[in-house]
Amino acid sequence: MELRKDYFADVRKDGLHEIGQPRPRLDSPGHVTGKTAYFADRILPGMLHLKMVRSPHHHARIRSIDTSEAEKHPGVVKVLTAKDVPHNVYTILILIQIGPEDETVLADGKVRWKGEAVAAVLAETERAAQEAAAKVKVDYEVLPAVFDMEEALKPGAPLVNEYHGQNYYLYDSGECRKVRFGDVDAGFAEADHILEQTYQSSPIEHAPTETTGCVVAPEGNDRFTCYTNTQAMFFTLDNASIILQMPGSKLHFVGGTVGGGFGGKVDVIVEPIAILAAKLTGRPVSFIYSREEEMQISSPRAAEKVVIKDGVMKDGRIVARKVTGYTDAGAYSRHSPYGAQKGAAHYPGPYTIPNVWIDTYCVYTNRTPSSAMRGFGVTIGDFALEVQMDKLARLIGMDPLEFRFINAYRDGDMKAHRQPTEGAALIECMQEASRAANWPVADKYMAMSSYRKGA
Amino acid sequence: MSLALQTFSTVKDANAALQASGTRYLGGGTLVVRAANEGDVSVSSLVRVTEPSLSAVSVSGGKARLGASVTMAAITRHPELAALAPAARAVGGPAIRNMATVGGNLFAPAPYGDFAVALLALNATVAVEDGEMPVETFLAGRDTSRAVVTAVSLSLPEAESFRFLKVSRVKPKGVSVLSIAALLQRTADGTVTSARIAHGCMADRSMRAKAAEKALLGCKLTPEEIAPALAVAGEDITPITDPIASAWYRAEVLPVHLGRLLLS
Amino acid sequence: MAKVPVQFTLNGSEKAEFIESGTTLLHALRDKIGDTSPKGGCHQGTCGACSVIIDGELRLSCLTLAETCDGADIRTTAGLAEGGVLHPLQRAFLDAFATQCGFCTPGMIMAAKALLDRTPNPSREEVVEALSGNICRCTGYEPIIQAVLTAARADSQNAA
Amino acid sequence: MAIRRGRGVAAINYPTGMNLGGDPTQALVHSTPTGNFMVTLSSVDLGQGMKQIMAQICAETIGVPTDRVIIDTADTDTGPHCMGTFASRGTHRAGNAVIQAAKEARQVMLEVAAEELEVNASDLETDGQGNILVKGAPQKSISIFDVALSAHFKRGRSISGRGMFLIPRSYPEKETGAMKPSTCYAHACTVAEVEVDDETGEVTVLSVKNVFEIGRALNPKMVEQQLVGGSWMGISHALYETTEPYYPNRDHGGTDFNQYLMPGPGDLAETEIIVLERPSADGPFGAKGPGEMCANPQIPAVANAVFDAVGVRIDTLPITPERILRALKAQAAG
Repeated sequence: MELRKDYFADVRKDGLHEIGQPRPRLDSPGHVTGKTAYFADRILPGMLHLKMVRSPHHHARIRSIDTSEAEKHPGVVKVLTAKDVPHNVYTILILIQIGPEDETVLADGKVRWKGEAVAAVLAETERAAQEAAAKVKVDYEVLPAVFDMEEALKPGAPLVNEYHGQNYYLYDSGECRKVRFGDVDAGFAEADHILEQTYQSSPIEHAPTETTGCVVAPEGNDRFTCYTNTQAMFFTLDNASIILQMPGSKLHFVGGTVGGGFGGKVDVIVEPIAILAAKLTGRPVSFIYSREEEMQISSPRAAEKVVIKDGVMKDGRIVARKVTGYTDAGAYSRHSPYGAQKGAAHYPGPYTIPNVWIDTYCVYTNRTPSSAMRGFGVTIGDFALEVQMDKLARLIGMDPLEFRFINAYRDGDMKAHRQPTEGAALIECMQEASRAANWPVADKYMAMSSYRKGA
Repeated sequence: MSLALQTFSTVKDANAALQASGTRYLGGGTLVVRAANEGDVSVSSLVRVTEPSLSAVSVSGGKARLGASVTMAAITRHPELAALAPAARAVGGPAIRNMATVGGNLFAPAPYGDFAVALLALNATVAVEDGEMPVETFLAGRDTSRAVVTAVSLSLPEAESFRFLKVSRVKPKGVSVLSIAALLQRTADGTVTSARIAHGCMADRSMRAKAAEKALLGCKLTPEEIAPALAVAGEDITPITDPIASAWYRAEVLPVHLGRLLLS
Repeated sequence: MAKVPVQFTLNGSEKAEFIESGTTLLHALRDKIGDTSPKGGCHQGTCGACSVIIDGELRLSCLTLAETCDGADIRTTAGLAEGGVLHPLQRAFLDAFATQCGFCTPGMIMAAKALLDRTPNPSREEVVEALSGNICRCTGYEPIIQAVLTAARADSQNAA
Repeated sequence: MAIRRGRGVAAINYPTGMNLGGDPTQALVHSTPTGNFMVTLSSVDLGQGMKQIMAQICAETIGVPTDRVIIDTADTDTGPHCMGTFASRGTHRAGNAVIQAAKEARQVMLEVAAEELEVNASDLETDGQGNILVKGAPQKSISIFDVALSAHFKRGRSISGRGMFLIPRSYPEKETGAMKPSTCYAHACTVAEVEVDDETGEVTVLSVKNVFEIGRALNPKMVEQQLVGGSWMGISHALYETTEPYYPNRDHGGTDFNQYLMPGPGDLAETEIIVLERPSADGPFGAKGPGEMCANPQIPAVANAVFDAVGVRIDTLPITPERILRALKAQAAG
């Protein structure tokens, strides 16, 4: 790595004692000796193992659940279903007033995606829990399912989630989050060229080497200690408190040492049910996702579809940009309404464009609920924007890097969401990339600066 | 019921125990222990055999006998099995190769089973307690096979007559997009006089490319002369579709990779 | 459930346990013996976090039944430092900033040790091959490869 | 057969912290009797090195070496609230909270030292080695060790501080979308060079040259770790990763690391990392959040490089050999 201190030298301060120093990591000695304690290294005497019975169907009504055979299975201590969960219908962003509650801890009357949790089996060994899980009898009436966002938004599509009432998240601004800046139609009318393109992605997995999980111990004083790899301690504790209808003072969460997160461990999925199980059995409980669960059950990054329509002048200026973004939330909200909204705030990218129109939708389908992942709301948008930039440059016969300089935002430029740009550094990054990659651009671009006098 | 391991000193006793329902043979563990870990509760009992012959390698007169418990790593390290080393090295990473066995690979479903692709091209023989059969016959019937495989025997190829290729997305250890093994006898001027070619991932288990084998006879290994063989390389294939690649992709690139292997 | 006795040497000390038949070595080490340095990242044999060295060979403890290790010599990352002094591989991982979340690290170090035990001066390709069964999601592998190459060089200098 | 080479560029920015703010983090700092400093948090270290960075931030602010700082996180019985580790917020939000708490503790420490040295607290400075000196008269000094002992056992002062950092929540205006999503943005530009096999669609990423502007590299080696790993993940995202390879069809989702594809140690691109620092106005020592954005620019850069190499656009992620081969066949068919 090369630290280029010559850029922004006027605003950088050196001479600090600890900041800017390559100090060794205080946690690494534990890592290399195998002594670092992750949640699953808390192996407690008498610990029960929790295995989920999961829906084999994408969308189905549950006519009945029969747990009697499973409960009789040797080694089984308890089988939990929806009726055991005090506040079974929840949504995690309710803590920041983003509703409605739309997801069940354990399915109640219906499943909306293949893999949804239906019943939780608690047994002395993992093997006994697996065997008993196979004996839980669920009578399903399979319902039509929808997997494609465009299909889901069509009239007459199967309704994925009754708590929403339609297959998209209803923002205060309506069916999508909107940004309106300038006059996009006038911009298109004025443009020398118009290019409309569609970009898509499929879901991807965080794939941390440590799977999601927790170990819960009843403490005997009516409190429960939850050793967890959540990325958000109180967010998880407070949601667990709501789901369990248990004062937060009864809950003690211990974590902070996580085997990789990447956004995959901010959903409150394993902790509430494991605490409930510990409460109802009086025993320590371990609920750790299998690798298969981590890959296919834990929330992925959402699939997205992004339609970009640009108006560009022959001289390289983008004069209008219209973006319609679709985020495939799967069957439940989790963090997706937030992510789609973050996309609206991010477009039209780090470029100054006078006329902008943005709509971002959060769409429900019968898929694994998606949620946060590294770059949430932005990563796929950046893929779409930057491929579009390449296409626009080639369309007008301009070097792709020079084309970006022409449109790059600088200090003081007004963004589409009506905040003036501060602290811009895109131009300097491109100048350095030009040098490092031996990709020359005209001198006038190398002489540019993100600074503007008076800004 | 929990999982239980039974250890026997003879194949005969193990075969008897394997008749019980829910019982599976434990080789290197890479298939069956994984299945148990993943919640396959149909397996309740594992059987293993400690008979030393199962782990023995013998080479004489150009023939090799590989005990069924011989690992991929043992093959890669054996000085007289150099011809088989590329195929053995194609299996898993180092830890898996220290565990995965010759016998187990015969049961590995596509996209696994790269070593079996080599064995098929080499026309190996599979031994069980009461007899031997060609690997092709064994593979066809493996789903109902309940007898312990004891060994695999084969004629070791001349180095220049045997070629093996595994194509994977992830390097150096990814699982197969496809694998190809080819045993070609050629005259001094390079004309192919016999050809045995096996594919992996072109069905649920490794299979012969009989049309391509036939089309290669009498050819020299030039782009022009192998073209007819490449054109029929995909005959009778039903490639698997999995997260690595679709059947369409596998079928499309099979002749490309076969061509590269033949011209290499 | 039937319990069976199993005895082996773990990092040089004798261990004897009664375990349930069919228990993996990973569970035996972690749950019974208390060596939690091998990690359960997949229990499928696809991540390498549980790698240990058994009788000199790198193996996956998640796919190895403990009963099959009777009499074996088992080595884990927990036993690598001697007398509080880090093994050259551990030192190199620290110095190269080759750990982030650390979950893959014990398995990586075992895979690297298995390589260096047989090939004290490996090429980069040999290091890449040796680590190929171990997944790291944080580092992009390069710092780990560099750490192993550095450890090999340090070791050969010490030997010289 | 032809191996065709191409290169592509992408430039991006990325917001630091939760979109629209409203995401608080607290920190508490106190001294032990011998002048070691305990930082109490509920923030989570995912492996990115949050604990180490908070230690360095506290050490710099108090004026002690980093090894005099202890991090106690994340225990909800002791640590005050943190919204969580996500949205590139850890360093920025928790770092600011730690600075605030450490400043308050430092002020008490200087007041006690002033009493011991019989000077004004405003005339004191720290040397970063564990000593407090009188400005302009460095021979007149006291160790932080002695100051802490004095505070505890003589003067009855708690050398401690509280920190809370909150960007007030912004609510988007319904019709125009006027809002304040973030207070500081990191930047990046990546040039990727690839080879594409035009008979199989296989892509090899030869090199990526990444320039990242991250405000301030608080620990350059740790920044490098994260940027190198992120660059790898970006390439992985571009070419390999999917839980649903045939999306929107739900079949054939991978369930293990053999089926869920990521570049192996034999697939690594030559990776160059260049860091620029334009300190942000509200970042701890100017730092922005580099954790997420470092994995973004490689994706479009690789996509553009593939086009440059073989002239087909793959606008659907991941850019698999199959998608490229299908596009090449369509191109050949005219």
